[in-house]
Amino acid sequence: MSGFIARRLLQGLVVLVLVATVVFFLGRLTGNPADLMLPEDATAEDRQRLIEALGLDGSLFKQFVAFISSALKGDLGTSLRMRQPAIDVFLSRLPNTLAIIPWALLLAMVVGIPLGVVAALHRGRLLDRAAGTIAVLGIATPSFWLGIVLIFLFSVELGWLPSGRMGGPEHYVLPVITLGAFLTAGFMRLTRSSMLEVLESEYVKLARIKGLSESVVIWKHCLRNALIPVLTLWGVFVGNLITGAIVTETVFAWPGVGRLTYEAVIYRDFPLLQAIIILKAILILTINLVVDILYAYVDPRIRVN
Amino acid sequence: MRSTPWICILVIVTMVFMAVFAPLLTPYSPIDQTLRDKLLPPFWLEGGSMKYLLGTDAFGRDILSRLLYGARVSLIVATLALTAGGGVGLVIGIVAGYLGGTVESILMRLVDAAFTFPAILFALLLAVTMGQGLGTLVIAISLLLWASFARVIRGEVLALKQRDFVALAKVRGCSEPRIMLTHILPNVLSTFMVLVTLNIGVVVIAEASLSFLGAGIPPPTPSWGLMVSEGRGRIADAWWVSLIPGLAITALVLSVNVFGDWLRDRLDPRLRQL
Amino acid sequence: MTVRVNTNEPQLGLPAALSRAVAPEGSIAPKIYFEAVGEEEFRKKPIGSGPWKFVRSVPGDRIEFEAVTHPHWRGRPHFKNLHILQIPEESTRVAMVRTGEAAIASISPETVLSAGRGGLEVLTIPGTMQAVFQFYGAWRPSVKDDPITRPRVRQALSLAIDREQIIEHVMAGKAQMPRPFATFGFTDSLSVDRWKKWSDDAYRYDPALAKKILAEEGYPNGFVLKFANVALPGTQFMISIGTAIADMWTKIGIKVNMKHYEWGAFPPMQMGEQPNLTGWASMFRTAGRPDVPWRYNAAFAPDSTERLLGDTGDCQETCRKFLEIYKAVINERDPAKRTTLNDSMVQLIADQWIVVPIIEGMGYYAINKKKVGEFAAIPGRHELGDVFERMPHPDEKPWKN
Amino acid sequence: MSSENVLEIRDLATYFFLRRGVVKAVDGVSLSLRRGEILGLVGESGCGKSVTALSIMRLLPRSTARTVRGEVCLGGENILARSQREMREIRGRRISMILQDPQTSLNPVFSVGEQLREAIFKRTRQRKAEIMKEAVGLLRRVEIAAPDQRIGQFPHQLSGGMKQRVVGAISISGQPEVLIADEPTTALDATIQLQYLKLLKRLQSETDMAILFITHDFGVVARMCNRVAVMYAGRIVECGPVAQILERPSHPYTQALIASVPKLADATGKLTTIDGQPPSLMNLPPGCRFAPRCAHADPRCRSIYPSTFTAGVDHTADCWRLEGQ
Repeated sequence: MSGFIARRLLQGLVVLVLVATVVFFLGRLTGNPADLMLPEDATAEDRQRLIEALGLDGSLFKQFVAFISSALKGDLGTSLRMRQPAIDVFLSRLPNTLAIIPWALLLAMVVGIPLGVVAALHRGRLLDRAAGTIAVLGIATPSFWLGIVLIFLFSVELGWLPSGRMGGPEHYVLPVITLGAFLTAGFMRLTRSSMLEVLESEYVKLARIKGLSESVVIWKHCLRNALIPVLTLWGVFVGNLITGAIVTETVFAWPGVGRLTYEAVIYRDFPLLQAIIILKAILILTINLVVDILYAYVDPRIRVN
Repeated sequence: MRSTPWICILVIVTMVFMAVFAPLLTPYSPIDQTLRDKLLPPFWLEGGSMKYLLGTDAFGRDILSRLLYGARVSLIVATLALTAGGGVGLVIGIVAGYLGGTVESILMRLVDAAFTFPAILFALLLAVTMGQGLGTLVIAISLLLWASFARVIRGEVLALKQRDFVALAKVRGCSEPRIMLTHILPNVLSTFMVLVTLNIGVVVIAEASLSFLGAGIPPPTPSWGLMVSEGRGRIADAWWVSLIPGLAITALVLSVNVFGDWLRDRLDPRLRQL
Repeated sequence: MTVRVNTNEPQLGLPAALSRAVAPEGSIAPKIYFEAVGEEEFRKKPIGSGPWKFVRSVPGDRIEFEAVTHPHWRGRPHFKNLHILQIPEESTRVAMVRTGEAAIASISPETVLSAGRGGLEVLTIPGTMQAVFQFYGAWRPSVKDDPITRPRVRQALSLAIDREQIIEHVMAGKAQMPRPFATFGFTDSLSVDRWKKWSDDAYRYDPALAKKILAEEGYPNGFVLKFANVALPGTQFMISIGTAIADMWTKIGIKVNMKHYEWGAFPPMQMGEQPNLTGWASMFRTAGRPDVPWRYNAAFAPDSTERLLGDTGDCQETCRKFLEIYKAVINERDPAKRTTLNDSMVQLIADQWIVVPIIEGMGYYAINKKKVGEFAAIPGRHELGDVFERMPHPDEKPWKN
Repeated sequence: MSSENVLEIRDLATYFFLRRGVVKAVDGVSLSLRRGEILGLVGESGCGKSVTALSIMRLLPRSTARTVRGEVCLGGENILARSQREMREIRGRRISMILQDPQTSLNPVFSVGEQLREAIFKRTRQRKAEIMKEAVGLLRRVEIAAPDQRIGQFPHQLSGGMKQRVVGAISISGQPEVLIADEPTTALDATIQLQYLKLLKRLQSETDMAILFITHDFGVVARMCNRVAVMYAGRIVECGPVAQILERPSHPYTQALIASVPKLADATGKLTTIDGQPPSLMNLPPGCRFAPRCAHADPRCRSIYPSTFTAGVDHTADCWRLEGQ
């Protein structure tokens, strides 16, 4: 088990280097990154100063080494707009994002998975169709549109919930729904399809032969197996969740890293954007690691030996 | 077993038809503006007229025409991205899952890398540096897809590998490529189907989100996502501008999904036994 | 208390600068405090001279201010606390005003309509900006055969634009016919009325004439026009204007090849040889400001960022003429003479059709009447500070200018 | 002597209702399983053996399969009339089953111990410690070495034979009166097969439970069973004591089947096979279902299904050729 985690961690590092490389070369792809790192009103002198400061006059390889080494030192450049170290800006916003993501995941699990199971059990019947339709609506609605419609209905028309910004529990409802909708639908669909497979399996027959009650057969024997493909995909979804936060946080004026990304793009804050990508990579890697461990816990074929 | 979902097939066919024959079907050019006629409601609402069946947007452009051309753009994006992304994912998933060993770990690290490099961000970065456009969009979305395909398919293959028939084939001395092709591939197709259907949604939505973030198909070219995004501020006063393309998206994704499920039932060997 | 500013040569821009028309120069900061805490700290805890005191900033969410307790020459604010919320998505912004989560929000003209229908008061501040289209590097040899290098062709492009339409439909009626580049009703030392008359005629809609000119210039079937559509921060509607004029140009037979840019991507393109902009028409904007030369210098001086007439290496006739007038005007102290010089400078540029105003835009605010009373803002001044200090409580009488 | 019958099946019929039509997988099967005997149920694959078994357990997919007529009497009471809830009480305790494929019949995500525990707990409601003691005991009974270690392991760590033993242990954990073994050894290799058969026989003699032993292999039948029932296309065509049937099978199908078993005796090892295919269960011939492949078939065979005739002591067969013998 510990070996498994260690391996994962190592792989994580490899991935990070990859991401950093991509970012680095993307920065070069657009010409001299100095132009991306200077504010609009910068003078030629400023430009020259920056080029020297970043060693941009050196060879590409030299530049890359410099980039990586400073990144390892935790220096990911300075945000143009906020005039602070990008990493500090990111970290100051991160908690706000981490404050909604788990809720979105939770929503997806407590709604999506049971719904999937129920749908599988009523396969082809009304309940299945209904659940399926809800799921597709969840998939087929652009989150920004969903968010705005939710605001329009529940804040403006009904006046039940606040339209945006971070705050008390009531502030979480709409953003979490908006962010979790897609995930919920995905979980539901996937649970359903893998549940259908499992329901036909021999070991479920054996469980019934033992005379176990249906609830034990389904929620213990079937679900545990049905969750395996769901978990593989969960790792997939986490990435989407992080990027999904870009839209959600922008719509709901949520002061998290998602919105920070949006701002970095709109204001062309390249150093910040560059840092955000690398830091988000780290974030997702960490979450995936957790998922992997969970995965191993659910599926002994990976845990043992 | 469920019956053939004719309605969904009809919807899909219609949309493809719309996309292909848009130039012949549309009453107006999708980008010509008639500012005087801006924000006219669909014909069935008061103020609406037969002149613009589905009303007009903020530039007085005919929504019906934009919808038809939009179908084109959206479907092109979906097709390209799914063929590119999905195909690559399928192959990599099978190869990695079946061969295992170093090949697998290398490929899977690439997959992880793809995940940890949020495709939307990539798209934004590209759009800002290279300028937004169809190419950028397709590249970005494919990058979003292939990894998830590869990962899920691999998961399936890992399970399949344990099955006797694979071992049997090995015993019979089938070559590895042959086994992958004749034994593994058919068995992951159902999963692939589910992924494709699930991801048609993802593509169309990703396209929409990117439009929202200003990195989609550049205006005035109509794409459904862009149309929804452009009309988002008018839900209160001119809901049709964004709701109509929104419904189009939903209808398409819904149909394709139902169709995909049906296909799945058909393709799944286990379900064919009885 | 009076602040005396001594300059060792005429500083034309100074009054404007001190009027905060140009943001940073205008703010008067406490020397001692600044030197004591240093720039870093000052940025965190700024102290200014305005009627609002900075309290704290919550990054990505809001900045909190507090009204000064002493009487302020600009008038003491009616509200004790001012929280400026940062809401990126406009529909959300408007929703928050409707729900009362916010009292007032800056909006774009696209939203003016729905805000009105949503039962919100819409406050407009005239003369805050000019949306223009301009031609980078039209003087460069590399493009000397390009149609857009001919002033008359550029004029034709202007004649093809139905500004009334844009004002009515894109700007929801909340905009005005423009005056010459960077001039407004409130511009200092300029024959304001004369230019009003001039522009009303010059900026008319006359597609027939436009076609005629194109034909005379040798483009009866139009030509391919590369057009960079971009919106400067806070004026997203410029994209819509750009889309609209592109369509109008198509209607006189020009094949418009439009490319969209995020604002961030634009400034770098102005640097160096401007290869990506030379030979292009591009959207641009100028803010409402009381003096002409300062802005003209930024656009036309050979050492400026935009360098629309020529650069230090290659400054041709018009370019040189501009420099002449500019030098003269900044050294001219006699108001009457300065006006004449300014007029000639405006004339020079206007005749070039190198920067063509499309509309004179306004600042727009959606207001929740239950939260804020009626008030008027200073023409041309739409920065938050100028607006907010004038906000009365709903029950109070409107603010008098 | 039906009092002796622990399990009595009368005219059992189970159909699958599909879009393509009705599949009469089991169509009028009557069988009786006596206390303490091993009754073999032989037939080609697809003849309805497993479906019969699952109909008895009532574990067929409810969406497609339905038992349309007949009775399954366990100790005199018809369990087809029981509710699913009551069925759960019956399953595992009074009647249990070993599935074909050990590879898939154990749940991959639970330890052997856990899967045994469930079964035992269901019956005894004991405390964990005792259950585990009993579980180890069961593993010992099915001759698994070092049961204390095995208990904590997961299916993927066990060999096929061992898995099947575990399945066996689970099935007998409830001390059922009737055990249905559905080709329990087909997935195992020869040497293991033998051990497993021995094991089953031993368990049976220890507990004197009745075993319905489903197989396609007459060799195995000969080794295991007291009596044998031959099934063809959804019906029992012949039934009787193993020795007798092996000696003089009276149904042409049985004869063909026996002929196709490789005799260890004859060195030439020439195998006779049955030509033709079994009929489609969707449209069965009106008369004898074997008629199309039968050498002796006459018009009557093709038109009317033969009634059951006595072919000897406790030995019956459905074939017109026995009429009036």
